[in-house]
Amino acid sequence: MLKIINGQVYDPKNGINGVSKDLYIDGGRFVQPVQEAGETIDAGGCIIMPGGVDIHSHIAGAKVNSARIMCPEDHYDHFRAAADCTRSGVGHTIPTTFLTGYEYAGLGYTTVFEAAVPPLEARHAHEELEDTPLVDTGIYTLMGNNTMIMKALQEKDAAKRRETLRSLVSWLLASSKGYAIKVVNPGGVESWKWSAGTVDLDTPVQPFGISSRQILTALAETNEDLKLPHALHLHTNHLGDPGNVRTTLETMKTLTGHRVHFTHLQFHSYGITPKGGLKSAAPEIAEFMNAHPEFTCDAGQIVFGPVTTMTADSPMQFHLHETTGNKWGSFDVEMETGSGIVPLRYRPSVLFNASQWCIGLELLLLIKNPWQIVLTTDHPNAGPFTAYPQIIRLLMDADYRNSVIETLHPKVGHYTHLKDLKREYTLEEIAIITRSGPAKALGLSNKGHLGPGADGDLVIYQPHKDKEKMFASPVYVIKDGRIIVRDGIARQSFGGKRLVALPYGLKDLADGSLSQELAQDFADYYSISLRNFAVQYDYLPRMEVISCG
Amino acid sequence: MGSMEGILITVRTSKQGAAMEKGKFSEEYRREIASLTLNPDDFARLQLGEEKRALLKSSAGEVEVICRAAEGPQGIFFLPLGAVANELLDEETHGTGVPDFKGIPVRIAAIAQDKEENYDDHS
Amino acid sequence: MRLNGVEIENTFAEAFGMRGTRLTVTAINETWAEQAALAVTGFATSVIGCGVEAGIEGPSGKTPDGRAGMDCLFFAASREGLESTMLNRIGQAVMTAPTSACFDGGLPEIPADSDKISKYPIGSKMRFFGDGYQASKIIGTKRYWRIPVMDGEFMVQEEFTMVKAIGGGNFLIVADGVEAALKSAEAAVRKMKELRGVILPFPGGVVRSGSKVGSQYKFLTASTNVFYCPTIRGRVENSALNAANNAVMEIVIDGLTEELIGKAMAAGIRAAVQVPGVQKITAGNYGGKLGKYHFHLHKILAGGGNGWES
Amino acid sequence: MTIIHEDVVCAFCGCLCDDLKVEVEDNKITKVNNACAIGRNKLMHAQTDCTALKVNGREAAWGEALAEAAKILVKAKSPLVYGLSSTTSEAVREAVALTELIKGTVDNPSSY
Amino acid sequence: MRHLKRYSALAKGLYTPEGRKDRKVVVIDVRPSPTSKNADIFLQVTPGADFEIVHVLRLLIAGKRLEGLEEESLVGGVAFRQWQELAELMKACRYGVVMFGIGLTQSRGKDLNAEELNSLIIELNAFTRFYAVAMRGHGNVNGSNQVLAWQTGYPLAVNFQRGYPRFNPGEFSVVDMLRRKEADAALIIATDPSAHLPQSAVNYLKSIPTIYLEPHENATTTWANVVIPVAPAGIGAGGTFYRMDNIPLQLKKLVDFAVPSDLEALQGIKEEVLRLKRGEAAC
Amino acid sequence: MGELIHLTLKAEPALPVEAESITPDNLRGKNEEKIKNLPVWCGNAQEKIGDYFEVEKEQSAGETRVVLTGECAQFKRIGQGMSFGELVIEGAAGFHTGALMRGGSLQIKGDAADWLGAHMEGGRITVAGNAGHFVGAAYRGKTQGMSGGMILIEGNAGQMTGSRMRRGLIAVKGNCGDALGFKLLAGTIFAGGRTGRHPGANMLRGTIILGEQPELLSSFYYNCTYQPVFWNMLYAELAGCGFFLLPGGQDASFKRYSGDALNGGKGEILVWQST
Repeated sequence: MLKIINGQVYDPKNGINGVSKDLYIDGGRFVQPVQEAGETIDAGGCIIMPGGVDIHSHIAGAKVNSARIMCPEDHYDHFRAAADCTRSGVGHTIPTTFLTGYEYAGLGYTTVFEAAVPPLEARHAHEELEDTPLVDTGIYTLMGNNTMIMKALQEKDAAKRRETLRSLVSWLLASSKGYAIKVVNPGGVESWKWSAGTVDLDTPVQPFGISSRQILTALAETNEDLKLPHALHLHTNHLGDPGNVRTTLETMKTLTGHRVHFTHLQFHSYGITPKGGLKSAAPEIAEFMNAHPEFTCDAGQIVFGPVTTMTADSPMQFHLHETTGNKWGSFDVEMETGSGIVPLRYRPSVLFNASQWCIGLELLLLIKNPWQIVLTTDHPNAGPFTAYPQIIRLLMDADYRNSVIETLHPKVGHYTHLKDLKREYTLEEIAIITRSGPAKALGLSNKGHLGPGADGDLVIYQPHKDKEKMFASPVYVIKDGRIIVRDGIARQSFGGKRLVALPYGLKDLADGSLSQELAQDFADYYSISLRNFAVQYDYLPRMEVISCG
Repeated sequence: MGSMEGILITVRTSKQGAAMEKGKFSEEYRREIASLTLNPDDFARLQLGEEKRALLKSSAGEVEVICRAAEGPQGIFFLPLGAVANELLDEETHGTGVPDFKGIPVRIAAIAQDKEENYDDHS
Repeated sequence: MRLNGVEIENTFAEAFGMRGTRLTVTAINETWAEQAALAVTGFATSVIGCGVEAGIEGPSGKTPDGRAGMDCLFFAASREGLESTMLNRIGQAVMTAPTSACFDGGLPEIPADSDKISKYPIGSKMRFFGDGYQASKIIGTKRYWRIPVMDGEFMVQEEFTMVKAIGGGNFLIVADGVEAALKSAEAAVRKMKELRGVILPFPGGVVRSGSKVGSQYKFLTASTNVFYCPTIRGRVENSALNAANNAVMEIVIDGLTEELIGKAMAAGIRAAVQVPGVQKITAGNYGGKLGKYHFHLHKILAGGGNGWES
Repeated sequence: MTIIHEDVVCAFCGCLCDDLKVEVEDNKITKVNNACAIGRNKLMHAQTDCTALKVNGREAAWGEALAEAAKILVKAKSPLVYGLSSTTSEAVREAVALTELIKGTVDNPSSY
Repeated sequence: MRHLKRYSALAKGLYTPEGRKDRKVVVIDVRPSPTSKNADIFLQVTPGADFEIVHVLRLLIAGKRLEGLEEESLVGGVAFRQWQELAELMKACRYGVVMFGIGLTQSRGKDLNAEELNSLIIELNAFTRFYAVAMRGHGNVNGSNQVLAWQTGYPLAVNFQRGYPRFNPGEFSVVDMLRRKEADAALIIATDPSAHLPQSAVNYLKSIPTIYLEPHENATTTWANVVIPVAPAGIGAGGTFYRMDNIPLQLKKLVDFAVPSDLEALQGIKEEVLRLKRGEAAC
Repeated sequence: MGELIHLTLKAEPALPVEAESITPDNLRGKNEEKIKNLPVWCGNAQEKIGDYFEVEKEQSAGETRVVLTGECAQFKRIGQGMSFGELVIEGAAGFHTGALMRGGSLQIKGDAADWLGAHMEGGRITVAGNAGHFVGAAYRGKTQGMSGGMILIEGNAGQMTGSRMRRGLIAVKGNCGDALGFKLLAGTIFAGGRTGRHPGANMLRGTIILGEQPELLSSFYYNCTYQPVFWNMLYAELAGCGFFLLPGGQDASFKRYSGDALNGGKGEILVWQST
């Protein structure tokens, strides 16, 4: 029983906006006010928000770990020694698992989703998440270049096709213990494996001649058929290419009416100058988003400094390696997807990077409904998640934002619109884009709010004129009713829950299966036995299954 | 009694692996890790005795091996990695962590008959 | 005052601020070092027509590359002027000379922390001649550029040192005839050339066409110094000459510091007055309106035997 | 009683062939199918040649061994934890935690 | 040993239905082997020339001039012409994989040989898809690398003496630590040092207190100060192993052993260490 | 007014000691007691300088000068990051000595171990004996090693000498191991004696000067034999430091090779021609 009194509460989902309100947590959840005594925190003069929810981050699994191995130089100067209740760790853009947990918790985040996991490597991601303390976690399962999905799409009979996909996607999700369907550059990764160049929405992709548009529409439909809590989580084709706004808008039009989450939209909102350079297309994208409440997105905001880019989008990573000359790692996950890793540095003096930085903020400022956009840096692609407080300050303080624009490449104003935007976020809006909004987009009814029944996760901030300082160092972070951070120091360390979706139509996670034909394909073409494919329950000792339907 | 210089390469053999799993004190394993493979011409040149035993010497140490001929380049000898080969390895890793497991300069000499007898006495 | 019976007029030489720099030009032997030095300092008598005033100081004591070398000084009216002329001259006259290399000669005469000193780029601009094959090399704390040329590599220092220096120190020798005037000037030049840090930019160190500011022609800003031209003495009002004066020679001095110029002038005057037939030593000025630096002849000679020690 | 394990993962080498068939009779491995010679031997001989719990050369009890091990590790200024090439990642996780606790050095055979 | 059949040369794939027939197999080794006998091309090289060979291949792939090499010049004991042919083959293939063993990193050049190979692979990707796979010997040596990487940031040679992970192979790696006598106690798990390490390193180990977790009798169990018998992973204990291509698999317990797993033994030691440390703190 | 600080080793420790606290920067202005109490690490134990060294201090003319007497091969990281003054190790020195050094002078009278002057930025290190591997190199994963300063070694050096160096000078009178100047970015490396395999492999720019002809990779193209002017300067510069390079001095001729062709071919290897 924990009581938090006198705090100024921001709980947008429940319509509470800066009102003084006492909060009660019992058994790890918020409860109605009760009389009985317990530990009391006097949050007088402080601001209270629900625990943060990161809808898109790369923190665990094969590619993150490969990046850690590839880039020891990321770690040397960033370390934390072991303490009484915490393990040691290293890493700036790709911190070790324990450090990842402590740093998220230190910022007041209590829920984080690993955004790209191939089913075959899901066991690895879950193992790492077991070592990522203090945050509830889940994974998105990669399906946009899955050979079995493409094969299923060859079926001409629409009803049969739909049914096959339902069972295949259910099985992939249940096997990988995933939370959502993730699609990365649909068809493009497979195409790259064939050295066949980039794909547009209608490019037929080997070996089955299926197009990106077919994959997308089918998976969006399946997502709804399975009543999954989250939308289709989509990284569209042509990430990072000037002029990709054409593809992004076309994708949006194709998927109009479906629930879709467009991730790291900044990287997909690029116009092109006559000379092939980058210019902002954020206004067009924002306009479309504003007219389509069925869509959500996250920002993928650039942070200046070193980053480690990693994505299942292997062709894009190869391109990045070729343009930067930086080191490159690439992995081919049989039958399912690929991935690539390139460390790099965003510099304010580089026009391209400066424009990217502006475009992300433009999206955040031009998309009117904060429930439709989530604050992310696509960690660690556009920046480390530890930069969230800095971005919050950029959103809340237009003077500060303009002072940073002054330090960018002088021509950035020719290609972007940021300097004309006057909007400043309110605390309520920040609470929406960092917790309530993502929780809603994820369909997590127990997250992102402080109402009775919600998970007992909350953050207490000391108000500060400098919003970066305020959000970087909460006074208290409380998870499941336990004080995990006090004055910036982790006070205890324990494992969070693993959030898994149970697709509609399955009785339990072991219920799914492959059709006989696909099972034969699996036996023929996968290098492991079908029986060894599904992630065993041993890997999710604190699993919370979200039933759909 | 012949002798010659050559290059030693330590290897892992499937026979060694299979024998190892039967126990590292098994005769099969012990014999396998002391078995040196060399080119047939080199083998002939060494004029080995009946037991085909030879002394192999590197800068780090010396060991007795049992020679067998097999197709392969002249002047290069192959010995499974194990307690016998270890005696010939230098610990220097040149800062890499990896000692020179391969390409070790060695001298091999057939073992004289009387020494063989001594060996038998001891065993 | 009088020195060796020669009148030293109580007047002053009026000098101007200039930018000065020193090159050390080296080559495989003295001959080629000298050839390069002659070329790079060629046609550099007056900023008016040449953009720069230059002279060879003499063989370098110790060169950066240990080869034979010559030190040369250059003076120009402005920073930009010096920079562009040096780039041209080193490019056309040093780089082209067989086996040559070109180094910043340094300015040990000036305290290293003086605010009169600054750096200017040479190698970093000349390197492009290497067409992408150039390479730089840092030795000690200095960077050099190595440009491939047909006999090997031309090596040139990245940055050279320039100083706020002085140009236009001078004195005039008034004599009874050309022979005495020239002999006297030669004696002065010999003496002055022993000094480092100063140059006498005119032919053989001597100028016979002294000038004055202005002209009766609008398109000319300077013209012949009519007050010291003996052949028109009768026609010129306020001629500085008397009937016994039949020839005048001028010695112009550029130097790195005021002190060096003063020293050189004193040494020159003392040598000049030893020649029979010299009647008067005077100096050129514009009434003190144009130049910042005034070298009073009496003052610089008052220091006793060495001149500028007061 | 015979139990047949299907799709067993072979732990011998980095190939991790996962299609082995292993028959177990009364807690004894009696038959291995689909494995290579080494894999088969590893399984067939796994239950033989087992070592005994020993402290300084003499057989000892579990608690004594743990106490002695801990004493050695706590006393050491520079303990080395090494190996971990043929055990589970769960065990490796614990080994790293232990190394951190005793402030030692941890390495595996991939360093050589 | 089933690598060729299950994964590489012989395996039938979605795009290689004919298995071996759809593939070109090139073996580079210092002597003939069963694998080389079944290869399309076998290049028998001289030992220790790995770096130079890969460097030459890179030059050929990049289309650069090779100083001093003519068709019949030998590079690593093989005619330059054959390397030219191999380079063409690699560039022209649809999807290539280099599988390399520890022979590469245990020969002269060591890790630089692998770095050079990586460069070759990267450069080949400008023409086609190409990958490299390190052939890992021990069952879960990759898992050991993976766990160390996610917990400490580094895959091997990690030092915690200052309370946080530091990394430096050659300094904190086992052979070097033993050679320079920088360890004063050892805990060895699931590896037989007597079978792997230079004898002098083993001799030093014998001179310091050593704890050994191992299922079977071997040379090390004869001298270790504390020998804790454990159930062999994947037979007497379950858990996760990482395949050489990073695919994790769960191993099941097949039979009961009377002894604990490595995990349990380590937990036991850790508890005991914590108890001792708490005791120390209490004093 | 300067200081002269004597650290006299009491006994060679059995385990290595990390002593990055021993720099002129850190010892300056501290009394003997304070110096003795500065931390060092022996394995996992935090200890003090005074546990290993007698400390004596006197005032002197000139800059801060620290003199260590004794065989310090077991001491790692001495002089790490030092920025001024003089540090003299009368015997051998352990790993990472002078790593990240920014200025001043570090003299080692005995042998130096691996990673001498790694990531050094400025100053000068001299070694009277041999040096280990990775002199002036980059730590794993870092793309740039030494970025300034000078390392002069009278004896031999190990493998990867000057690898990934960005700027500066390393001169080794004796032999060097394999991969000398591997992936050299710029700067100058001199090796008077024999060198191991593939010197200059993957170098981008910079100069490697060798006293003996090595076997070069085929990505190094022979240009000409000549007398580079900069050699004279380098020779004079080092002679000024009391470090004399090849016999024949300034008049030496060199074979010039360009490479590595795989990385643009802007680097050079100069091989001394004795006649």
